[in-house]
Amino acid sequence: MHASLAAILFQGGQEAAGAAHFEPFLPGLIVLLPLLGFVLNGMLALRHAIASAKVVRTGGELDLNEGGRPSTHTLPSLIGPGVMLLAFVITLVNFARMFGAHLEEPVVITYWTWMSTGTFAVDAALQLDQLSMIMMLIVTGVGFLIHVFSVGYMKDDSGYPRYFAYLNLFIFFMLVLVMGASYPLMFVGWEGVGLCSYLLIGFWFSDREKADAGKKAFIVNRIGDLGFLVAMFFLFTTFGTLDFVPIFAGAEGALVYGGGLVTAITLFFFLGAAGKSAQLPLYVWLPDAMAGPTPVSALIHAATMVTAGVYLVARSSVLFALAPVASATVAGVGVLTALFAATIALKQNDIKKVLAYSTVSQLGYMFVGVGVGAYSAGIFHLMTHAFFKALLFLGAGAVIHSMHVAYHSTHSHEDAQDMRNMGGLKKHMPITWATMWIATVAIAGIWPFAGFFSKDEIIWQTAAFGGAANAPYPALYMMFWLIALAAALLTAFYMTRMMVMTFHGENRTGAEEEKALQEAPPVMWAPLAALAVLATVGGWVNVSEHLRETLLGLGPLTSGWLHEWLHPITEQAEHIQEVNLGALAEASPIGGGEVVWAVLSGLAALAVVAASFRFVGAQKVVPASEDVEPTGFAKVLYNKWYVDEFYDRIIVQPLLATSRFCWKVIDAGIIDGFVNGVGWTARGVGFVISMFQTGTLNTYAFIITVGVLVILGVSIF
Amino acid sequence: MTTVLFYVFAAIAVGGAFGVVMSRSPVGSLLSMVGTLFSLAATFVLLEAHFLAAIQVIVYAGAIMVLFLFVIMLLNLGHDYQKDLKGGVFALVSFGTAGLMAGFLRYQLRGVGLAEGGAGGAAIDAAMAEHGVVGAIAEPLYTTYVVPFEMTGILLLVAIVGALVLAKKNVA
Amino acid sequence: MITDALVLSAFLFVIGTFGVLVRRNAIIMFLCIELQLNAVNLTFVAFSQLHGIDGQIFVFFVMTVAAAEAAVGLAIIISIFRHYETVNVDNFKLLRW
Amino acid sequence: MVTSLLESIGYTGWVLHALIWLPILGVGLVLAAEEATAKKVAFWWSIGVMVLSFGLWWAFDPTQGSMQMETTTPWIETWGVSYSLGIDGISLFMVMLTTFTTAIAILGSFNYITEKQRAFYALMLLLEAGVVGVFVATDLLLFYMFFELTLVPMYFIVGVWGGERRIYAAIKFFLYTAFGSLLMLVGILYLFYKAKTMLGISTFAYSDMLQLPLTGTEQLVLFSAFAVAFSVKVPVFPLHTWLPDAHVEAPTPGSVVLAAVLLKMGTYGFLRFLLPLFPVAAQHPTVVSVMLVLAVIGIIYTAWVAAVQPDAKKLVAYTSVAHMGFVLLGVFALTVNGLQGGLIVMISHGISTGALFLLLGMLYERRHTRNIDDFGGLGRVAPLFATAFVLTALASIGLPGTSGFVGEFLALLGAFETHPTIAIVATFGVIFAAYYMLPMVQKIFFNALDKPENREMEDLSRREIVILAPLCALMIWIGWNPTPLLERMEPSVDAVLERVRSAAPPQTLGALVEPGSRVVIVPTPADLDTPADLDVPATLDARADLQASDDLDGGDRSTDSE
Repeated sequence: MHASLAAILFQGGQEAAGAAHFEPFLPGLIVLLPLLGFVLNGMLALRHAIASAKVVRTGGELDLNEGGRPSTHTLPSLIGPGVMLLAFVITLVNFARMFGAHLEEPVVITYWTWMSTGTFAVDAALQLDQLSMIMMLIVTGVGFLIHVFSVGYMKDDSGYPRYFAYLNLFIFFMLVLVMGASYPLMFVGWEGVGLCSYLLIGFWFSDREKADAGKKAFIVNRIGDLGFLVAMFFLFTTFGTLDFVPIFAGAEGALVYGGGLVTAITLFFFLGAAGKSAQLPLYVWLPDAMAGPTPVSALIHAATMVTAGVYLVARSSVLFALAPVASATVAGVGVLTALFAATIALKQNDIKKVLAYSTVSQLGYMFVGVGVGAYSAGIFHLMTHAFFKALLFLGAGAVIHSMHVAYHSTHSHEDAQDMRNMGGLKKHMPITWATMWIATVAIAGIWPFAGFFSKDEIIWQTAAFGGAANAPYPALYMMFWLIALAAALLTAFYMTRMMVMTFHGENRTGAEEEKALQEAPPVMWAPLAALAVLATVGGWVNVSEHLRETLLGLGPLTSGWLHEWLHPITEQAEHIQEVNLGALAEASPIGGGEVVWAVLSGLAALAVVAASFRFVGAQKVVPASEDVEPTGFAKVLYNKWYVDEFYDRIIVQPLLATSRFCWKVIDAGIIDGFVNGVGWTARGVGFVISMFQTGTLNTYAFIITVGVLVILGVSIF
Repeated sequence: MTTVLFYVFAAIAVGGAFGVVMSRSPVGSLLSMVGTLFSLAATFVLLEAHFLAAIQVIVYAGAIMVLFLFVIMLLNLGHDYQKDLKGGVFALVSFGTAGLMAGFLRYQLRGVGLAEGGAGGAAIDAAMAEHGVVGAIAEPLYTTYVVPFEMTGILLLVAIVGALVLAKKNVA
Repeated sequence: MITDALVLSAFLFVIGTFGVLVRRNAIIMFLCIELQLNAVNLTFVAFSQLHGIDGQIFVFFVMTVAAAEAAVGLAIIISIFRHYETVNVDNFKLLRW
Repeated sequence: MVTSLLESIGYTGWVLHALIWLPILGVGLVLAAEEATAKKVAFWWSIGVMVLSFGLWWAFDPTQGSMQMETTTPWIETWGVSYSLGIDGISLFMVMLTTFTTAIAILGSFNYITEKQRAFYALMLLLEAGVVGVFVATDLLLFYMFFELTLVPMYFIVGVWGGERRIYAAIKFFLYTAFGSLLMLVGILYLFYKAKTMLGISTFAYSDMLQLPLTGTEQLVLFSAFAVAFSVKVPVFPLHTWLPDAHVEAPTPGSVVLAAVLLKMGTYGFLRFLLPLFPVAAQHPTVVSVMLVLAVIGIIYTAWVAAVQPDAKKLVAYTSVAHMGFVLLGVFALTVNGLQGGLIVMISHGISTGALFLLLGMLYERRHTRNIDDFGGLGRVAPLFATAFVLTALASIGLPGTSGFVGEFLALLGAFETHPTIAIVATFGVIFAAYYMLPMVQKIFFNALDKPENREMEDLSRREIVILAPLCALMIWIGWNPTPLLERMEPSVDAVLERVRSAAPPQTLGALVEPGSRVVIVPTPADLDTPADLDVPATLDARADLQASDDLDGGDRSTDSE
């Protein structure tokens, strides 16, 4: 059952029923192309690494600029983005076809049997349906843009080919994750992207902290993977299979609404999701992950990988719909994370750290969405977030790039990522400035940008869900709703703060350096522009009727398309909810319908942006070198609530202590002590007995006689 | 008559035996050994093993004991008496052991009144009547026990060779 | 009288044993062994009164063996003496640990 | 094509004999060869044996669960000892793994072994013969003989070519193992007399032993006797302390063979003898729970211990114990998935850990230290080395897409079917795997290249690439397409389980799912007392799902029932 290349290329493999009239177009190639890119770039990377190793061994460093770029640093610029473009195009073709065909059942294309024992079998199969299609579009599309950006951002880095190799490998695994037709295959992608994130966070592995950050990310993710695995085990013992289609088909039959089993399954899945998507309490790795190159942060730690958890929940919507407790947990954790991360973001000075915590916060929103059964809303926010957060990160990348150049020109060792060293960049890099403002208003949730519609829908759904006819815990959901609203305002504030500190006010880079500041090259700002457009119009594809009836709907421009598109995926879950919860509320717990609250939150966000623009602009910001440690509550936020220190005390150190105890005391002490003890005893006894051998004949004679006597005695008595 | 004689010789034998063990000089114990041998020969006669009695005197007393005597003389052992007898505790313990063994043997023989002139005695008488004193032994020795007999010959030969090898000064 | 002979041989044997135990002089230990052999011979002879001539035959063999043994043994003693200038067995401690 | 070729040379008739005797012949050749050329002779000879053994892949009939290519020659008639060989889906891959690893290890020792070369390579080949014998012997005494035979060459390999404390390590290794196997010998003899009295024939044949009607108590006693022997070899938790010492002191090829094959003899023994011969004991709730708990302890505890080892080789040695814990877990899950998973873990561990030891050996040849802190930043001077090492490490911690994942996943899955709680605890091993492996990788290959002696380090030589390439390829191939292996194992595994189950009192069965059927179980009483489970598919096995429901709410009833 090997996958012959032809089978993969020309969409061979047998095809499941339900392919109504949707003809997948080379789906295998979408996955294979990034892999191909990885292989090619990987070879180049090794070639370069070997070449530079020769130089390093002699104590020097390989200089790329002498005698023209080596091919290892020119080819990746073609291969990396090239394969992505191809994959994106093929995805588009498939999308177009699926768009035409009204696909009800997912199309499963099987290539070969991956594992098969007597009782368990899973195929290497891809599943094409509306959900995976959206994800594929995001991954390949945004991925492509970020690849392009990277060409400009990384071109002077000595690890250039290795970088693209990792990036392609990541895309490959990410596609496996979203296209896999079964949980195990999804898990392959799940851990694969974790691996790539590990490799890319530690991309500059010579730096101890960066390597540590990568390690931390991997291990924390593994904690989540534990949940994923256990959930799979439960599913298998329940359904005897791990393929999506049969599980979801049989779910309502085999599982009971609110039953213990389904709750266990979904909670374990959520543990996995929390690990991958950086939710409380496993979010700690994501801020550290900013050690990686900025485009990586944009692609992996904002747009795609970290949203895998949301995808997992949406994919398993049927199961989660059956488990109200688990769903409540998801929503609760999500909303808490949203607030928690937002508070930390208020006081960060590293531009990437701000964005990182903002990402954590936004992921929280997505989980709220899928937690309250608004799966399409969650995916919707995932999509818009991919647009504007990628844009923000790339913009930050552009800023850092030019800051770096500036400091490099004067050999200064100031921190190129610290916003306290920026300020007034607006006039130096206008395009970046403009595009990032678009992203900012989008994420702040200001009409009519993408974030407004997506975030507003989630918040509204929370209220509506809480108010449903027989919702489990109305009060709880009302609280969620209020927190979500509050966190939204915080978002507006810290994002504005970031923009002001970076682009407005006086420049704090330094007189000399300031001359060197300049706009990013086209290869870098082109993606920014593209993403800016998406961040603007991206939200128009999913506007609820209520809004569309009003002016907010922009009349013909917007539509509820995404919701209908995902309907085949979510309908089962929605049906389950309708049966068990009844209709959703029309008005929020404290009155007012969707439109009202949309307007209110939109205005509030606007107000906060305006206010904080004034407020922060008025603040006197001093360069990092002269700045002082904040005090009081600000200090707590500045130090991220001391969570890392807490974990170190409570988990890491005790674990290490236990390990040493096990080694030194139990292993070397008790067990080996016993083993060696046996040896020593044997020796001792032998020594004592050897005493009897005096060497004097008479003693022997005596002993013999005694022996004779004994025998005699025995024979007599 | 025989009984009396037996007890007399038995007494001599035991006395000699004590002499062997106790006498301080090797020569002394050797001589008392010879005495024991003679008296044993006598008891053999009383137990109508005349040929053996003769052999006992000739071979044992005559040959082997003389060999011992030669060795003692050759090695000129006359003087280191004092440390010859093991003293103190060991001697006591050994005595105890020996006594215990005696007790055991005595216990073995408790109440055995063995019939005089049993089947064996009759057979021996018959054999002597038929073949004469020596023939009585020679007949089975050269028929039934011929193989062991020859082997003893070989044994003796080996013994001689061995003794020579061991005893001769090794000319390096 | 047979019983008495057996008792006598038992006595002689025990005395021989005692001698082997308490004497240090190799030659005299040897003698004591001969004594034990003779005790055994006496037993054989006595039993031959019950079971026929074979007992005496065995005595014959025992004597031969005794002779051979004496020859070899004494030779050994001589060579030992050459080496140690003594026949006191307490000095032969090569077997000690 | 290959099949017909093999048939034309009557392959199946003689291959098993050849696999045992060719290496022994090779011993002679190596001893006859020049000191300088000995290694080449040994290498090419072992390659030949390897190629020969790979024919099994085609010659083996995947549809058949029982012994294949069986041959029997009376050896000591009076005791009924026979020289009888056979192979089935369980031993097939062990044999191939053995020949493969031996060849690799011999090639890997070219630079490491500098003195007494002839003796060394002779011992390696002798070891190969012994291990292959263990895996193909179908006569208990013959098996025991080979089992002990492997001890001798290993003892000398460690004791002569080892590190500073080699004598201590060698003796420890020898005594530990001998102690265990003597108990097994007693058990074997008891079986022999049992056979003599009950079947009236004096025999040591495995097939005859299967006929023995043993009482429960007898089975328990014999089980423990055998179990100790195999547990030492595996090694199972409290009996494992010989392994780190042996590994650390052994020369690289020694460690490779030790990890890749010798440990497998233990788990193989569990599969081949303990389960089929003493089925009742093997699934006695207490026995099962004890073995599973020991397995879990092995997984977690050794992972912890490994994590704090300063000596890289010792670290990897401890990880072996953890991996074998997964095997044990799978075996005593007594489910198809568990057993097959266990087998895959055995293979994958053989490949990945063998590769790790080879890599560490290459490091040692270059830097003459195994202390993790002496390295750092090697990724910059030895990129190929780093790539190979990272890939191997990932395979070893079971990253999906590598061989490690398939095995651990199936083993855990199988264990979960019968003992959910234990399986969940064992799953933590996945986390701790990352906890011990990644820091080592980082400290050796990442971080700053601050030590001058590291700066001069050479990258992989061509020979070393030749050694590592096939291993890496296998890791990935098995990771993506284990089915060819699984389908060859399955019939034999089913046969074992069938035997275990047929001897089982029903209440101890647990949620064993019938092979080949997708069983749907509806756990949790909450579900059971609702109409929802009326439409459970007909394949539902009532016993199974009751069992599972017990398992689900708190602890496995299957282990504390009775």
